[in-house]
Amino acid sequence: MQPKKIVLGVIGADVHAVGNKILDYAFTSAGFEVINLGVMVSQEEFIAASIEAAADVIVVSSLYGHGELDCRGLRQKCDESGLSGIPMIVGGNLVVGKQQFNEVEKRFLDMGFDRVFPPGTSPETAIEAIREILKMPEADSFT
Amino acid sequence: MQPKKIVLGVIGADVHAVGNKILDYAFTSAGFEVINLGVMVSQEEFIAASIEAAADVIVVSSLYGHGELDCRGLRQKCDESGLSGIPMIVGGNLVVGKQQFNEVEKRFLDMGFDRVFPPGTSPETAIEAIREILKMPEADSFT
Amino acid sequence: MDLVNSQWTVDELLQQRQDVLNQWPTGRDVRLEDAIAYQKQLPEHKIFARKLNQAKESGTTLVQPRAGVALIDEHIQLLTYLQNEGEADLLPTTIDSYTRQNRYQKAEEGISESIRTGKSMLNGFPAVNHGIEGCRRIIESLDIPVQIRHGTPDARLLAEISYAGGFTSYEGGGISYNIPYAKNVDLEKTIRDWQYVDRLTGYYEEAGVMINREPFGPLTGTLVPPCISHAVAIIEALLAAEQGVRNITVGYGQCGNLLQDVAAIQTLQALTDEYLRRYGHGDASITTVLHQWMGGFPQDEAKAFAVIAWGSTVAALAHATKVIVKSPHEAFGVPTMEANAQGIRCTRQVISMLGDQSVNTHALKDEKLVIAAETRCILDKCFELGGGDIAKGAVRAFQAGVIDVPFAPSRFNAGKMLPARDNDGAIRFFNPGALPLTPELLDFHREKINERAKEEKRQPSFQMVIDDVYAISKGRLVGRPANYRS
Amino acid sequence: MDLVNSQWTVDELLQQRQDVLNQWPTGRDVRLEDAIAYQKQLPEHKIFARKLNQAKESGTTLVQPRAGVALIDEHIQLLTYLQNEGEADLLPTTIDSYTRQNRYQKAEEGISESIRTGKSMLNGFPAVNHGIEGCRRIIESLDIPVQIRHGTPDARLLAEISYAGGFTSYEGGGISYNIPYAKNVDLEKTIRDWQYVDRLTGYYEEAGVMINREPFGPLTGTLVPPCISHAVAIIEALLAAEQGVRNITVGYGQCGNLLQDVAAIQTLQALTDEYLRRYGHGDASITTVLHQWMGGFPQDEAKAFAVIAWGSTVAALAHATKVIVKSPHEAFGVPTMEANAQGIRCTRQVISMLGDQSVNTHALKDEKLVIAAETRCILDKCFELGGGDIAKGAVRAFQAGVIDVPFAPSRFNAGKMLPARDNDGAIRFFNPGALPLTPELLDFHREKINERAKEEKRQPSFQMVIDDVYAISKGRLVGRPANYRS
Ligand code: B12
Ligand code: B12
Repeated sequence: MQPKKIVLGVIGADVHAVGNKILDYAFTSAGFEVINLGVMVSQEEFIAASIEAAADVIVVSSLYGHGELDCRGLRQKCDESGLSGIPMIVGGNLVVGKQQFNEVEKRFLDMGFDRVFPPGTSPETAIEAIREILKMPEADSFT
Repeated sequence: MQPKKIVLGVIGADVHAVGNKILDYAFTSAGFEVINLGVMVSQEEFIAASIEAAADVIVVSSLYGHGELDCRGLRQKCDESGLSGIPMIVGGNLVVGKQQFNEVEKRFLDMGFDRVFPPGTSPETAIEAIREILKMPEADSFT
Repeated sequence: MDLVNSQWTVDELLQQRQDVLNQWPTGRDVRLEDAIAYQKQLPEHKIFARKLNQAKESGTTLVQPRAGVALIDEHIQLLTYLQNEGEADLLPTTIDSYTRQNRYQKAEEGISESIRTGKSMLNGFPAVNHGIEGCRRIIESLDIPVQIRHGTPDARLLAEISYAGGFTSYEGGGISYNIPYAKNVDLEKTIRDWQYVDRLTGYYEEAGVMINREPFGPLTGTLVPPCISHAVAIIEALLAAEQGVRNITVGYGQCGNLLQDVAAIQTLQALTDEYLRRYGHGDASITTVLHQWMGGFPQDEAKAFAVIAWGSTVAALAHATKVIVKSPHEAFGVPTMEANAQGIRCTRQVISMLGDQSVNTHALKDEKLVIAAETRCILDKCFELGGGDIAKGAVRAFQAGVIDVPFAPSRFNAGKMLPARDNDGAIRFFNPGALPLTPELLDFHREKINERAKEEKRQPSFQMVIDDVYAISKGRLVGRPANYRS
Repeated sequence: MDLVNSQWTVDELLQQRQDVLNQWPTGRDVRLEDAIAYQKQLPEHKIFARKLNQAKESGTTLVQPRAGVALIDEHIQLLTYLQNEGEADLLPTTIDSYTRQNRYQKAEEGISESIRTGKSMLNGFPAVNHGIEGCRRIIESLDIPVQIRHGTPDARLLAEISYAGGFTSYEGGGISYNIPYAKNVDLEKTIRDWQYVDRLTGYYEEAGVMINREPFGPLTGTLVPPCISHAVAIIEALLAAEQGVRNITVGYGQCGNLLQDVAAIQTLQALTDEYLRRYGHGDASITTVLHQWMGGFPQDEAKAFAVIAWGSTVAALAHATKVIVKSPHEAFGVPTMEANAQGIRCTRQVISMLGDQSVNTHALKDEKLVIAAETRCILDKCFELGGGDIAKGAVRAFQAGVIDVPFAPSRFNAGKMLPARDNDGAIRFFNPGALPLTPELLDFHREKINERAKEEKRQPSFQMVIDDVYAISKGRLVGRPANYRS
């Protein structure tokens, strides 16, 4: 069986690289093929890479607080580029400041993300969610 | 002029001695005559000492949290013992836990205290209050 | 009965016992066989001494709060919260002040008032009034060891009920629960009453039940120099060991200077081991506890966290076996369970961040030599005053001011010695009173205080001591004068 | 223009200037004479360098937060609160991420959105968009010095507006604001752009206006070994001094081990002094800054306070000139002003409690020798690579991996070196990449890592590094494996 493909990146003008490097390592160890765009990734780059790789899921990180401004319109652009329906999940420190997470979640779901994760989500949780979304069979837990 | 007389003590089963020793020193340095009953002072001891010394004011401390239980009835007992109207002030950590001070104050004013002070009140403030209550002229600030 | 430091016979213990158990109705329910059987069926993870000994072996520091409220259900709720949300390793049951004074009738009123007003009107848990069944409910509701913490000069009945109730550790001692906690109670009497507690503990021990005992280290919590609290802790350890106690935790209240505090914890362990060995109790297992800053706290919670973290730092770097935790509400009053848990979690973070580190310096060694030399001066004089008997010696030492606790309320304490900080914040003697120190040690202290006076451009005076009392709550360690460096 | 480390002529500066000022409309308001006149009328207590120099002399540590929001009034309110309720000594104005990328149009949208939604949609203050008048309103509303803190690879326009706006200190540098803050920006270009900033600063200096410059010490904030950040800091100090800067604060991000951190701050001061003296800038006034833990924080606020207090402890014991403060909200997002002020007050309490203490140990001396030796290896190699020119040398050093910043996003960084903690929590090299260390130093690091591996009964591996990245936020310093000691 072909490994599932993840397009991974940190959106916008965001340079937080540590979590990105760790997610890359964790996803790869868990058997995924990771196309890691690194930090400072524009919406266009996410889309081009997903088309090129025929990605199964897009994983967006945003740590620096401008997530809301940066993520708007991504779903529409995907739809317009022939990626309609591609699973998209997002996590990190999405908004400025310590806000009620359920409100933040709602705003990002409304923008068209399939799942939204709060600050400090572990790679294990991310992997679990991706498996669920891609309807993959349960695997041995990530170590 | 005779120095004014303060009867000072820590009420109830309370053994907190540090503040008491410092108040004694500060009141004495400020020119008062201090009759210091120390810690673990019963209502009866306060009254007996105040009568014997013809005190001008009674200064009650309570630090350990049982202040409310310990102070009840002191005003009535004073009235019955011929000390009716003697100024009485109280301070320290009067109740159990961090409570709204204005409610605590109200409860102690209702018990018949003339002034009630919150945790951590400085000796300077205590002295000022006593001068005020005894209508003493402004003095050079305590050093 | 003349006070001597020798083990009571079982008969001597049992003779007194009926009177003790009759002090309050709940005492009559205590049956030793039943109590020992109950203790024996406790699972290992609820036994205080075991957890301490494991921690000592692995070099980790356990975290323990203080906590107690008037009513049983609320108390269980509180401790459960501190265990689960607070991540405490060890739990307390702090006893209220009326019980500490054996005023059980007043405690009973406090219980009724608390039920009536719906808030705890007592500053702790009245264990005697709640009796054996109440205590056992607590032990059974929790998953980690629980200790009785109090400040009770005559704690015999409380011990009987606590042990029968399943508590596996008991704080206090004949000196440390008298001098800071009482005004008029005879020292000979309290030492004797604590021989009872220790003999009772020894009795359980002989029956195969490990109960941990902990002399109260910090005394008045206010500028107590290490040698004073060390002398008291070691005397109480000797007295306890003589009665058959085999698990002892000696304690120390943080003074604020890193090196002095680390040196103090390390010498406390070493000197207690040494004196117990010398007097035939080498088989007792000794652990240490550091109490986070026991003096006045800053009111601001962020600043209180700073003080809490600093105490935790010392505990971690000194590798104390456990640390007793303050809360961000300290300056105001008994903390809410949330505030209490915050104190524990802040401490836990420091302990686990720093647990791998140590300090080891020449200055530390010097400080250890000083503390050890001072403590020996005092202890040896105590033995001398007692004609070789430390129980007698302790009583006479307090009379003579050979042991002298600053700011103590007790009239059996001389109160001549005055401490003040030196330029680095270590506590020294401003006035040594009648402490039996060598001329070299006295010189050392005088120099240290003079150095500070010079730095502050003022004469050493009582105002310095007062400034030191307020310093931490005002955000400093050394109480500098208003015009300092300005 | 070839990159060399030599002072630009005024003409060279002025030539570029028009282009810079034309990057955004607010740039056109900058007049140098007017700006200098404005700076000159500022009262002494608003001048950053003065306050730093005073603190250095008296051995105290100043406390400074980070803070910035989208709109002027809210920003003033925030800083006023941090000054009055937070008891800050120095204030920041943290710039938003769009401005840092010179995306002024996006920042403009962020401003509108913030007005519309009534909450700051930007993670900082967009100073360029607000222009000179906006900046001056800030300076005039406050009573203490204010610094621009950012992370802007090309910060020329921002500097022009900030200086004309009355800010008296400016963070950043050609390396430290590129490698951790950018992905594709050429290092030669950023070093040159920061020569502009430094030359501009020097121009003010010559006109009698003291402006403090601060290379950004912590880099990626994640397991950066002291010698790496020291090398960068000293290079940037040399580059700045060459352009006429006279007040420089070199920085370091806390690593977590007490001795390594104290040693790092002390060697940072000594080595910077030494290199500046050696290259003819002995008259520059050098101060130090410690950044409290810059990596991932624990979410629990009580635990965050512990981390904040630990950073403060290091700053105090090392006697850094200032400390940059985190808040209990760190793991979540930009703090509220209340949370920010709590971080400052917690820090203040530690600083003032411990300011009288120092650590001085053999282990500290050893650690200082190691850091100094490593830093010299790197710096000397940089000079060699540049044929004596440190600007050229720096660029080549990054190409060769002679300076290598862990976890950096920039493609101009080799990313071969991997750090990990040793058994005491000090950061060592797990994989030294191409760092030019002596065989002895390499052995030392290998031994330290092996010691840890042995203790943890596992092989050294990248998992160790990952465990270390998460450690503090999970409550430890060393990232021990799950089965450790269990
Ligand atoms: C040191 C200390 C002790 C020492 C006391 C040693 C001794 N014998 O003196 C020891 C360790 C023995 C101790 C024991 C206990 N303590 Co205690 N202790 C403290 C502590 C840390 C400092 C007190 C102190 O010395 N402060 C310094 C002096 C200078 O300040 P002060 O006492 O506040 O007095 C000043 C002012 O309040 C004011 N003032 C005082 N009286 C008056 C009166 C007037 C009219 C005015 C105007 C001003 C005024 O002037 C004084 C001089 O500046 C406080 C907490 C804190 N404040 O940080 C807790 C505290 C007072 N203790 C407390 C408690 C509960 C106890 C115990 C019951 C044990 C326990 N459960 O932990 C026992 C009580 C024993 C008993 N029977 O009394 C609680 C009280 C709780 C409450 N009110 O809700 C406190 C607040 C701690 C807490 N947050 O839980 N304690
Ligand atoms: C290190 C750090 C930096 C370093 C980054 C170095 C680098 N290039 O990587 C430096 C110092 C350069 C930096 C700069 C800035 N930072 Co910063 N930084 C941090 C810090 C302390 C740690 C981040 C980190 O590395 N964590 C460790 C990694 C392993 O965790 P992580 O990043 O959270 O990623 C994990 C999870 O979130 C999750 N995850 C991530 N993405 C996704 C996606 C999905 C779908 C899922 C399921 C999970 C998931 O998995 C990752 C791996 O475990 C955080 C605060 C914190 N968390 O404690 C602030 C923080 C992220 N930074 C912040 C800010 C504002 C900035 C700056 C704007 C400067 C400033 N104002 O202070 C600049 C931004 C520059 C830019 N253009 O991006 C803010 C963001 C505020 C907000 N959202 O409200 C934070 C939260 C600090 C704060 N409280 O103010 N920062």
